[in-house]
Amino acid sequence: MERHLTAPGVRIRGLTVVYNTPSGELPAVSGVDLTLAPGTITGVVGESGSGKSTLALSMLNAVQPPGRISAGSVEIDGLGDVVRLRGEELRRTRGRKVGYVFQAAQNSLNPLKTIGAQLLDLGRSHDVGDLRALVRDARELLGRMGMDGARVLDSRQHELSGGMRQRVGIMFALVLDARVVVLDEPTTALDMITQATILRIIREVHDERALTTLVITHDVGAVAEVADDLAVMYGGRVVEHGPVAEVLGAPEHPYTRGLIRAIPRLSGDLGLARALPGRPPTLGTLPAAGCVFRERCESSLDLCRTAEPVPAARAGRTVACHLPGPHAVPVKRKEYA
Amino acid sequence: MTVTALPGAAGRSRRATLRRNFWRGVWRVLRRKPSRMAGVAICALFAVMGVAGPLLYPAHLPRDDDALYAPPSLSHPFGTDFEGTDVLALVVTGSRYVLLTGLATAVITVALGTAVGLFAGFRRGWQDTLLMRLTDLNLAIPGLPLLLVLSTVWKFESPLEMGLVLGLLGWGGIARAVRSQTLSLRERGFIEAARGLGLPTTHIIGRELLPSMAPYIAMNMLIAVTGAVYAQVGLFFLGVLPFEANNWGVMLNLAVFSGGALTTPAALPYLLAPLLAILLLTLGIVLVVDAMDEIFNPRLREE
Amino acid sequence: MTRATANRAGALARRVAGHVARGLVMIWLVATISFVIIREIPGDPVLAMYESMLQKGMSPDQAERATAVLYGFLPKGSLWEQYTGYMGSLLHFDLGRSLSTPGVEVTSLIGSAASWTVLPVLAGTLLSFLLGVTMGVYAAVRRSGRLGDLLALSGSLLHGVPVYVIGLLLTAIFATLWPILPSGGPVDVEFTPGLNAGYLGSLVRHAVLPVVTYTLASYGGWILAMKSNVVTVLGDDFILAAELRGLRRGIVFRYLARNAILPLFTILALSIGMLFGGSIFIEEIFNYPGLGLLLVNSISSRDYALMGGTFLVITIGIVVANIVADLLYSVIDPRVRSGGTA
Amino acid sequence: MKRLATFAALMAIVTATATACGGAAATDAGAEVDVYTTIDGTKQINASAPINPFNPVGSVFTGYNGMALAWARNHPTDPNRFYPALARSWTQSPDGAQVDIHLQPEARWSDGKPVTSEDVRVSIGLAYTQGGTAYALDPKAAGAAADVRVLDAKTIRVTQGANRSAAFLANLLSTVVVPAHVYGALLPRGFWDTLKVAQHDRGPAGERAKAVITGLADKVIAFSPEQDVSAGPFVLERVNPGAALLRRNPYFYNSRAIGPDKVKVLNYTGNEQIWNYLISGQLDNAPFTSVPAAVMERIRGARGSQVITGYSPVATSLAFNQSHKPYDNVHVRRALAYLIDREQVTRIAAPEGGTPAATTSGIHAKAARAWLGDGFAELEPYRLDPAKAAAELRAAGMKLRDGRWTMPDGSPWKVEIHVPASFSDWVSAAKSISSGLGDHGIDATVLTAADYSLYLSELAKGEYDLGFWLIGLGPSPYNIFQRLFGQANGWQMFGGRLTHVPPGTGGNWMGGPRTVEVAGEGLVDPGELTSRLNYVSPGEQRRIVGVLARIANEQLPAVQLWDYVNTQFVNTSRYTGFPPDDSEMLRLSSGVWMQLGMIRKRQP
Repeated sequence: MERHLTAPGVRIRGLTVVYNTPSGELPAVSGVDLTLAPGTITGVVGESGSGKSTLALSMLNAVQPPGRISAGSVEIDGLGDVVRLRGEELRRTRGRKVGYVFQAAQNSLNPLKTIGAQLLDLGRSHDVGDLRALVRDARELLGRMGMDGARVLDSRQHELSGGMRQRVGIMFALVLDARVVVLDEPTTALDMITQATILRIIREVHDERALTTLVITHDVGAVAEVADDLAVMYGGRVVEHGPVAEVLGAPEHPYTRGLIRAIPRLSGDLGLARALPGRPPTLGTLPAAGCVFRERCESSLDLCRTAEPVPAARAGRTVACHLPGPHAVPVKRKEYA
Repeated sequence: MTVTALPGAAGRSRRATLRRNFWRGVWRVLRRKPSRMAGVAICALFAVMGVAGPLLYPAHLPRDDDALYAPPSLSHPFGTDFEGTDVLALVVTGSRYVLLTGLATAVITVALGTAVGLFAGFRRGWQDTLLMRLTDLNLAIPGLPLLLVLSTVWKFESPLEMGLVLGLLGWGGIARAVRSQTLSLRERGFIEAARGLGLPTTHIIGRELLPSMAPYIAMNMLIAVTGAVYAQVGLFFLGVLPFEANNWGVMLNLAVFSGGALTTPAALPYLLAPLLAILLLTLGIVLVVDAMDEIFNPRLREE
Repeated sequence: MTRATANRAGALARRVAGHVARGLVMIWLVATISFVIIREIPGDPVLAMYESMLQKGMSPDQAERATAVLYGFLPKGSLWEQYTGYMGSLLHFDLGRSLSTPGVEVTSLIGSAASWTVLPVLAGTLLSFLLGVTMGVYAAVRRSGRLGDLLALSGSLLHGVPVYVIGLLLTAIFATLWPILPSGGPVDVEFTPGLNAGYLGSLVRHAVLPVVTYTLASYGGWILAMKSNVVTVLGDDFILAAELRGLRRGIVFRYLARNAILPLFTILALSIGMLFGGSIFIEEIFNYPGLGLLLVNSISSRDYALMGGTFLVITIGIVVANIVADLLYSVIDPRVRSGGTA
Repeated sequence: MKRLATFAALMAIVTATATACGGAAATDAGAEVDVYTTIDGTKQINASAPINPFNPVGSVFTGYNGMALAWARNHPTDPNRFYPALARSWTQSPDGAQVDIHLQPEARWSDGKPVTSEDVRVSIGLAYTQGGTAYALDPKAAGAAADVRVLDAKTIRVTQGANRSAAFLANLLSTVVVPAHVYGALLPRGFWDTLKVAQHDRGPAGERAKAVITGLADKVIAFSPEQDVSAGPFVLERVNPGAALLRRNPYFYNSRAIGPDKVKVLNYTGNEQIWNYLISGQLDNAPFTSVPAAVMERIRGARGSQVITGYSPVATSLAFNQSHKPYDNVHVRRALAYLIDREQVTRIAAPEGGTPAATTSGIHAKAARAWLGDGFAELEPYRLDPAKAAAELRAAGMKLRDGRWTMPDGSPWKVEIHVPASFSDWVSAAKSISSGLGDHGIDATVLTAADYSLYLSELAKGEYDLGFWLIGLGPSPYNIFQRLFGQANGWQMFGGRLTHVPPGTGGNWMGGPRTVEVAGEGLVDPGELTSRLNYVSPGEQRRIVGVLARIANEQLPAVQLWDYVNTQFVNTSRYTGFPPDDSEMLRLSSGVWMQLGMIRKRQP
């Protein structure tokens, strides 16, 4: 695997996103630190409501009202802090520098216009001088993903299948040569074969184009196939972050363990697969103090009720848990913060 | 991922929780904008007025022969009419006819529309085709002109009769909407799934289909009430309906055509009182529908 | 490709044919229903005319002279004979002779009334559409702001307020309290009809109040519909997607507006069809000689032929509009056009 | 959006042009033209109707471009008084059988042709196709013109049939005159011979001839001349759905007397429009309109506004259906009469347009005083008197229970008063009456009929107990009492013979008895007496009117509520010289006033 030299790194620091609700501002993401190494694919997993989609939107400074980024920064090499971008500058960043791919089941295309026309809109918005070349690139990209480019550009959304739409979405994220790509649930609602194809395409394109990629998903299995690193989110916090094989192979955080145990494919034993007890927290039901996971934790301590665990490096990754892990070997915090 | 089968007791308690949550949600939505509370209050006021209003006054309203078209005063907040009767009393006692008609119309419109739409969407096939043609016909008949023609044939002696006719003319829109809702639920596999579980048709309709459409139906019902109020008040105002009881439309008609309310200010309170009543009722219903919209249509929710 | 086009054209033709056939059946049904209802209307038109003349101060002899001959204009024969006769002449686009304007064909009465209806109602419809759509977008985009809220509420209220209330208030203000506009009639008779400034100016002056009334009355519906459509589309992912792709605001707005306005075009087509019914209240209040007023007058004068004819024309307007709306939708919405696999 | 706006603008232009098309070159009213603005209360302006006086809605306006031989004066008792119009004078033979009419020597049509006897003859011929009293084809019909003879270009003689009527002269003089050179072709060749056959032959030939003549009616009504040809002071220039515009006819015989250059006749659909016009001072003259008191104040306050009142031979009554119980009982009718406060009812319903009826006589009070003299004061006035009412009700066997009156058998009694919804004054009156009855222990309610047509047909079918009914339609005494003792009460005239039909048939909804006992007269048949009013001598007429007024007063087939006042509105800021109060011209149009030398342009 050859890594391109120009792949940018991304550093998220102290990112806090709050939502304005009748009961005041509640954090959906609180103080997240996350570093995406240049040229890697980082997967983010978590249940719905864990704040992973909000995190993804923060990458483009696109948190939708009533939410807002209240603190922290998202530094991208060559761009600076995205959180500080405003107006035209922000708009030009989106699409051109950071590509975003929507969940496959969502309709991310204007139903009234052909893909080609929307492509031209994109080109004009970003002042692409040579629109012909843009179309050529798009056709090529689509062809690269196994589709008849010319035909797809002539179609409208409703004439495409879910898998095709997803590939078109990837094309839109890449056609302007963005180097950071965020994929939000790229395989949800697709059938198994298409899922596999999409994941393969993501991997291939990532490698070819020297990208730094963030994949948001709730499907641990999918992430296992495609990602280099894995971040597990719970209650708006990253509770564990490390190389994918290590995190999945030897989960440190009780939540990660529970998550893996719930998936037969990964736990390997159908009889052992069981759901996490309790329900995922929502904005309003998060504990105010202590560990956010303690109520569902099978081995919570008294300490968990009062003090919030700080992410700490151990076993080749970062873990936020008071429980001493099985591989209590300290690692340099720097690597996966 | 995980299918958790809920045992009966848990289901019941879950339903109770849902209901509690629902009411809490309603309360929250209402509290967010005080205007919505006002809407509920207005609607309640009119309901009370329709039920209890006429009981507050004697069967024959007192008249003051020396105070024809008296200006508003403490004893007559909206002045008096052409024979010296208190206008407020007329509005209050007249509300029953108006509201009863509105209610009857709404019930008939909604019941008929929902029944036809559900049946058509559920059955499909030739019954659907036939019912939809009927619906088209219902929608193609111009309502107000037909009412004008009908008013010469039919004596709308009771509010229920009036409501029946207005309802029979107005069910088409709801039928069409309910049918398309049914079809879309069907497309989503709702019905097939229920069938697969061996649930009887009545259960599917009553427990699965209707609840998911209930908000829509309820909102339409409120809107139908206002529609019916305008239609009948308008017909009375035009003077094409025979009237025996006092109601708002009759007041408008008498104020404009025999009181000259639009020509001189003397009879203006007599005109404005029922107009205000209509506006207030509209406002109340609009606000309540706005709140319902937000409760049931999360898209409009901005949180 | 060409075969597909041919197929599509064929499908469209079949669709049109189906619609037209259904429309004809509908028109026949309405014609029959209205015929039966109209013949059931009690009342002696000639007697009513006679008594009204007495009421207006005519001497009984004069009134008798004026009305006696009208008995010859009343329909004769059994109901069935009248019905077959009526249907037969309908096939020749003959709607019979008027009783209230004796000696004049119903078609010519309807024709002249229709031209008066079309002008203000069409102008009002289009004005309110443009206004409502623009304000609707604003109200949706600024729906958490005070002005947006106010706009939406104004829409709800205006939508809720019956048209006659608006008409009455406008008359009271602009024709009585502050008489700057004529309160009735379609055009000042002093001007020679034609394309001259005086006539057209008078035409416009007389149309102002009806048009404004109509605009205000239907504006609420448009603003509400547009607002809800825009809110729906705003929630659609493709708008967010477009923003996240860094599309220009103008382009995103166009995406939004086009998608939101699309369903409104069919409603517009329907309301233009409805305009043949005129607005009975508006025409009554402003004494505007359109189809609505014609219908009201024909009912009160028991002019059976005119009543039936007007009713039929109004219905045909609605049926045709329904067909047009349906076809229009399939032409402008690509999802429907190709039969929609999504 | 842009495209849409363009489309909207385009449509607006297209429709504007479409409605504007069909006009000649622009010759708009200049600034110096005097326009007289008025309203014709008798008809709606109908732009589609032909310019033809035989058409009930035709664009011919009496006194302006519609001319008769003479104009009836508004006299309380004598129907035969006229102002000259196209007939400068007329002479009637002493027996009334024959009338010679002398036309205005200067009279010309607006195309310059003189008005001749032939025009009158053609007009009479056309009138026969339309029917009506003076031109009935039935020779037995009273007062039918039997013979029309042209004596010279300006003189014509009309002879009455054997069955003479006192109304003959009045009917003849009211004949509308149309130009023979425009309308003549409507009468087929041999028309006058056919008319003779129709009038005299009792056999099938007569029937055929009648059919031929009545068969012409449609054609006459539908006849639509290209342009107006008028012998009146004005000629129609243009008509649209909102108004008719007439310009001065230079050939009018008394053209110098005419002030305005143009007349604009406005259309109206409701009284409130007239009120608005009057308040804004737009109208120079408006006919009688029912006006609420507050509006009246504002009208009086308008600049130059003036109200002229005069006599109007119409009264409103509340009529009983005597075939319905308990209204068959005269005591019940009287009781109700004692309980109706006519002052109050009139104050509420017709404060300006009516005076409370002094009593029930079937005649407008002013005419009644003239007809009855001292006899009028002897009539029972039925003043508000609950005690007398209670006595009458007891006499009728009605029972008083818990303060409410019931039927003799104890079943509830509810007085249902019917009115057409479109007549606001009647509706207010009915409401006031029902409230008043309620105060005196009688349950009463007002039921409205959707429109006048429905009201009349249900009334005629006998479906109502009590209904509002116009009476006292003078000045002809026959017309007055025919409202109470005519067709509505069972007496019908067929081929000159009076018959009586039972209640509930043939439009007999009043259902009164055929004969009644009158003190000093014995048993009389009021219908028969009424029909005799048509042809008896003036002295006998006076006697019969006295008897009938007493019957009306004692039997109360209807309770007379108020007598109408002819309230004319004029505005003197542009024109002056209107007729004074109580002028005999008041029921005629402004056009006739101008012909008679009234109305001058106001001098600055």
